[in-house]
Amino acid sequence: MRTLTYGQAISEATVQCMAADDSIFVAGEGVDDIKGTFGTTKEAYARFGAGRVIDVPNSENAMAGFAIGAAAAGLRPLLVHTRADFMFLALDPLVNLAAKWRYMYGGDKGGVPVVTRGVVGRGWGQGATHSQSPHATFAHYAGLHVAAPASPADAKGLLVRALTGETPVVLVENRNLYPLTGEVPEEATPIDFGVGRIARRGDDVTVVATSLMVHEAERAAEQLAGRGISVEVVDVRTLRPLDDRIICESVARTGRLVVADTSWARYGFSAEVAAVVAEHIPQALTAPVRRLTLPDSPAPVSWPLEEAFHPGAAGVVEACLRLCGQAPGDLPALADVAAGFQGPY
Amino acid sequence: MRTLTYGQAISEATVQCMAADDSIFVAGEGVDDIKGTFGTTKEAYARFGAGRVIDVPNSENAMAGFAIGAAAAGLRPLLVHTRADFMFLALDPLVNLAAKWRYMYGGDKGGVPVVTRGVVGRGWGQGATHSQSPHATFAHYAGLHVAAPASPADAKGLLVRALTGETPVVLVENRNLYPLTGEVPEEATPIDFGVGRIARRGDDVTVVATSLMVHEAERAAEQLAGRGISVEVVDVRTLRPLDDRIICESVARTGRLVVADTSWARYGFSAEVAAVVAEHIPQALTAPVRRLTLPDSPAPVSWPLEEAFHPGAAGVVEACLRLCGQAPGDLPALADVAAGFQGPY
Amino acid sequence: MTSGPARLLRDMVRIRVVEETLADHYRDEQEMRTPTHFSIGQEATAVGVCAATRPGDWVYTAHRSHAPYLAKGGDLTAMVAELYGRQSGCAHGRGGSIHLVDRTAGFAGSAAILGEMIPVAVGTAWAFARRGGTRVAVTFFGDGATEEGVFAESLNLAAVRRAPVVFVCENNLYSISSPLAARQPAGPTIRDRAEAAGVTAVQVDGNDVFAVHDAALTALRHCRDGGGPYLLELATYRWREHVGPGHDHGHGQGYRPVEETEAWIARCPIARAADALRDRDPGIDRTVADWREQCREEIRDAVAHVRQQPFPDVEALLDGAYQPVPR
Amino acid sequence: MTSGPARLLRDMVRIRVVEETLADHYRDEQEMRTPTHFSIGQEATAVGVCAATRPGDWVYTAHRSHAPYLAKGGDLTAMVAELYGRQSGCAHGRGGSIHLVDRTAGFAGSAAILGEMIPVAVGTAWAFARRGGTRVAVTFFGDGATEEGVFAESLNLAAVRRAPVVFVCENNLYSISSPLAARQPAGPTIRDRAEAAGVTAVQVDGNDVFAVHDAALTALRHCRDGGGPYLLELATYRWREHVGPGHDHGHGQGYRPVEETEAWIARCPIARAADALRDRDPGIDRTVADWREQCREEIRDAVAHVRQQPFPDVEALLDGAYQPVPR
Ligand SMILES: Cc1ncc(C[n+]2csc(CCOP(=O)(O)OP(=O)(O)O)c2C)c(N)n1
Ligand SMILES: Cc1ncc(C[n+]2csc(CCOP(=O)(O)OP(=O)(O)O)c2C)c(N)n1
Ligand SMILES: [Mg+2]
Ligand SMILES: [Mg+2]
Repeated sequence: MRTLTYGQAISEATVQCMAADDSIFVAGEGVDDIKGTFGTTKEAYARFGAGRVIDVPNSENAMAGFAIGAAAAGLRPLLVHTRADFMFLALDPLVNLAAKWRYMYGGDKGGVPVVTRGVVGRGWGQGATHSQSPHATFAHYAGLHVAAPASPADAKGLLVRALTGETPVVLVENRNLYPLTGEVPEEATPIDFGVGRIARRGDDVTVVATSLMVHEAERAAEQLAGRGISVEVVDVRTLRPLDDRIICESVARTGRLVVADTSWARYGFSAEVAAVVAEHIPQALTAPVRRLTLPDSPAPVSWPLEEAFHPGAAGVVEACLRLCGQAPGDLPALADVAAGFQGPY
Repeated sequence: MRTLTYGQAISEATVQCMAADDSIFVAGEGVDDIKGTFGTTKEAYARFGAGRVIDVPNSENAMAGFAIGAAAAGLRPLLVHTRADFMFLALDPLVNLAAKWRYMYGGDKGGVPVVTRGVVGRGWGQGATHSQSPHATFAHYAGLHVAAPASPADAKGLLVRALTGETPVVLVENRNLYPLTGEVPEEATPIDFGVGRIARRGDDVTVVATSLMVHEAERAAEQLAGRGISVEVVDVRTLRPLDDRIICESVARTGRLVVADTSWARYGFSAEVAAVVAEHIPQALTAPVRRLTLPDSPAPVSWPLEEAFHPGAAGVVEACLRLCGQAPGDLPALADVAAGFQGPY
Repeated sequence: MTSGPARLLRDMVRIRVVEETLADHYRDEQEMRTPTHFSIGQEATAVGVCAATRPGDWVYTAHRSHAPYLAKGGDLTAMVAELYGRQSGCAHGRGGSIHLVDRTAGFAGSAAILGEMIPVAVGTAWAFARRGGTRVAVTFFGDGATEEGVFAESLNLAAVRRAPVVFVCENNLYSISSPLAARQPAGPTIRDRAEAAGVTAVQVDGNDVFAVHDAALTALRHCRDGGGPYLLELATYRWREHVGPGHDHGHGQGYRPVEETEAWIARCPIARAADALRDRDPGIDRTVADWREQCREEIRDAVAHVRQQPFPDVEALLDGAYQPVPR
Repeated sequence: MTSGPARLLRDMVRIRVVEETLADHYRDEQEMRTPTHFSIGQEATAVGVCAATRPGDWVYTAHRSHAPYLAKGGDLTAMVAELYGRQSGCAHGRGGSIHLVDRTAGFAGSAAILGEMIPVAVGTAWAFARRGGTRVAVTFFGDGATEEGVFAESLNLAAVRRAPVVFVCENNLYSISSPLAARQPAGPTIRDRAEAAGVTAVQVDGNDVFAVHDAALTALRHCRDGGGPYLLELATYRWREHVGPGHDHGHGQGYRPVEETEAWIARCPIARAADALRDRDPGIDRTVADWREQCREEIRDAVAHVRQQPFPDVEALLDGAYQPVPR
């Protein structure tokens, strides 16, 4: 299979779906820009033009409502936010209307399949309002689906699924994944929501992660293998629906759980995953669950603080070592995947 | 000690704090209405007038920003939303600005102590967009404090704390609690955030709850006592900071945990409480954690559906019985506290 | 839809009788467990506009939904059933008064978060235009909703995209108990704001159904001709309390001067339309009385029928939350 | 703050030199790890307005923050330190370029979510008025931010409450790479929208520092006299890329016609102010050259000084997230 970057996979999914279904359109601030949202909307714009890849005013709330109205009338909107932090301004229409539409109007009149892509993750000192990952906020509310693909193949397959389903979907994409390469099928084959993936097999500790943290966990696992610790990495792929079974099956085998996430611990992804285990197989846990998340402050800008703020492979290594009763410290330090990000923005 | 209703306690806290500190003002849609936000702003309006209890345009976003600007200039805003569902429109200024203000400007220039009261809870067929409790959403983000008082005394004490502290606070108040009575101190004594309360002692099961669900849990406990099951009810009082210790101490004794909440399970209050136990004392659990929450749909309107949708004492009873290995079913049914709500709105 | 003057009057009479009857049931039985915002006194806005639409046009509204729903031809029994929480309701009892819908009639939906349906109509209108054809989207909202930022965002978006959407502002001077003066500065009007956003706009006497209808025809033609969005600011007044069946003037609620309410009641849109028609049709009062009787019977039957209907099955509580998974 | 014409020119020269120097460092060193929005070419707006304020007035801005910060008298070294992420930065390295603050100078804060600081200034202005006195709040934002609903909400709120706030819209025709025409309809201006919301408003040539200054004096006086809010729409143009140190015209980015950018560069606010002063002061070019040299030295020293300063202590990562708990 040929390889693509994560960004190319998203672009390809978009273009293929648009070619197959002319009700799909892309909308977002600057989607027609020469840089094309990290390259992901560039080809769609080149192929389908300004009639189907539309630049919009800076009006996140109205644009979400607009997309809902277009979807109600049979179109398929793909909204793009270059920063998921801006989606707080679109929360009302997405959570109070899109998520509830199908149910609130009786369940038999169809949904409003608005698909919203939000870019998350650290950049280069982007600071408190440009580094957040609000996936748990959207995933809390019944009626939406939320995905956070980690691999190029999943980025394609989940977007294809979103663009062919009837459910409003929020997809979060960590910007540091865009350059990442991987095998991606040529065809526009959907990947179902709610089905996790074992990213790496292991026996001693389970690391449940999503998006960027899957890669951090894999790198940690690689290093820990050298210490004789076998780490299983579970990539849930979607937060809602959440694949409880894959989490529980893994933890039932390993007895140890680390949850790694790029948002805060409280009421976040790490809380839900730990709760799933506590709800189904608490007796399987041979050690307390560990959560590797953001510390409880807003994101700082200054480089050393930002480095300390964001969780990464080194944190996963440390958490696993502790869970296995081994002292951390004597392993060579791992640089974060995201630490390779080149400025200047 | 004299008794007050929950609504009167909030009113009294507001009035006493306003009398003591003339930088406090109340703002919200219709706060000067004759009904005075379920009676909670009526006396403040009568005493302090339209200069300090201000009716505002229907602009939730700008009002939150306005409050932040007033707080930056030394005032103390108390914002009121007759429905917390409207606060999604104020999420950006609260989460992206108020929560981050102190940190983002260096930590030494003071915070913006904006206090926001949001009314939550079911009414009379209010449906999908007027019955939600978004406490977990606000509590996910570092920089805010979030409280959900269950008793009149706590409603007063926590509001006093909020109005005298430097941290932006979101208080959620279940509308079905307003008529509830309880002893309330005369003085404006603050209750610190982050300190839970044992609402009822017990040995067999711990029910961790907040707001209305504390009362549902107490009523369930009462009934279960008749079955020889001793239930401990933990009222966390605040979601952020969260009193991990009181949760863990109780579960360490009982070995069984039910979490009861008026929002959805995924990424919600019930997830965080279960995670705290999984993180600290998983070995103490002698049975799986049970979550009593909203089913995964938007809120319906039709009376029988609404009754089935909202969690209550009967659900707590059932969860506890199951955890203790007893068959449910042969207890007289409990009506919900909120089911006593009289229309017509 | 025919739109002769008598038809406009008749539609108003029907809505009035239906709402008055429902309000009585609502108050007396306490069986419609859904917050209900009556349009009694405001019928001319809904009727004048909706009668000007074509079946293929879509209407969205805010919480004050019954009148536009009925004026657009929404199924009466399904609405009553929705208010009574029955499975046969237009939203199967899931939505209630604030979430009416009748796709067949072109009533695309109502929602109760202020301003929420305004951009939705812009999106629908844009989708209509994209397909070609001359369908228009219409969105009703109150004066209070124009303070929500999304109103301004939507005007701008509609203007930039030249979407065939008619914004219908029912300016009844109040947002619950807050008068306009507490919420918007004196001087500029809602019409002015629309124009400053690039949207063609007019102010019309919202209690004059013929004037509203004429203006709506102009607005819709403007949209169909590719002229872009249009706003109608319609001055009107609600006679009952904000939500619920009661009258609240002179009952100690005090937010509306009794004289003000009485003056507006004197400007009853139904009486005015009848007055206007009386010259041409001296028997109009008799006709109106007959309509009243027919409508009373219609709503009586609907209520009686609906009350025999079953509630939704509790087992089906979760149905419709998500797209059904094919088995 | 004196506000003689020469002072206005000098302030612009200083900001230009500071930003050009910082842009070079930014590009060459890659050490300022914070997204940075330069105001090069737009100095007249910041200087004209801020020079008209009094020390007690507060200025808020959006992401394009350096120029108003410096024009309002913000500490240069503390700003440079913030850009370099040092503990001695005005936000102790927590905020970066988009979160500048200098309370002493009356620079109340900048934030990068579009429109966010607009209602904040209204709240501050209202708080000022409530205490009595004549302090005014000023808020800078771009043309792009006026599309956010919160802008309309804020105008309305300020007008209803007659808050002493000056809204300063730096209309540089673009939002990142999106031209105004893609985002707002032709015809009505931002000034028009403000007026329709009940806010006194004027359009001014934003590259004419003297015109801006005069208009700002009028606006501030209007506010101090209890006249309510005021909006200045200032036409200007940024010379560099949206974020970062580069020039992006004629570099294949293509969203701005090269001729357009060149025409605006020809209307350089500094050159224009010098031209205007040359009659009265034929030695002005020499003076400007001297200022340039002084400012170059000032910023050189600041950078050199700052680069010796320590980064924040990683142990203190969480400090300031919450009010310190008294021990
Ligand atoms: C975003 C939001 N804020 C507040 C409310 C509460 N609310 C419901 S109806 C209403 C009044 C609306 O007034 P207007 O838009 O003029 O409509 P009217 O009721 O007068 O027809 C308010 C404030 C709401 N539903 N949504
Ligand atoms: C709510 C929100 N949406 C989008 C963005 C992304 N963004 C940052 S700056 C900018 C352009 C703003 O243009 P304008 O307001 O005209 O200011 P200028 O950069 O031209 O000075 C955009 C869209 C943002 N920061 N916040
Ligand atoms: Mg109204
Ligand atoms: Mg601009």
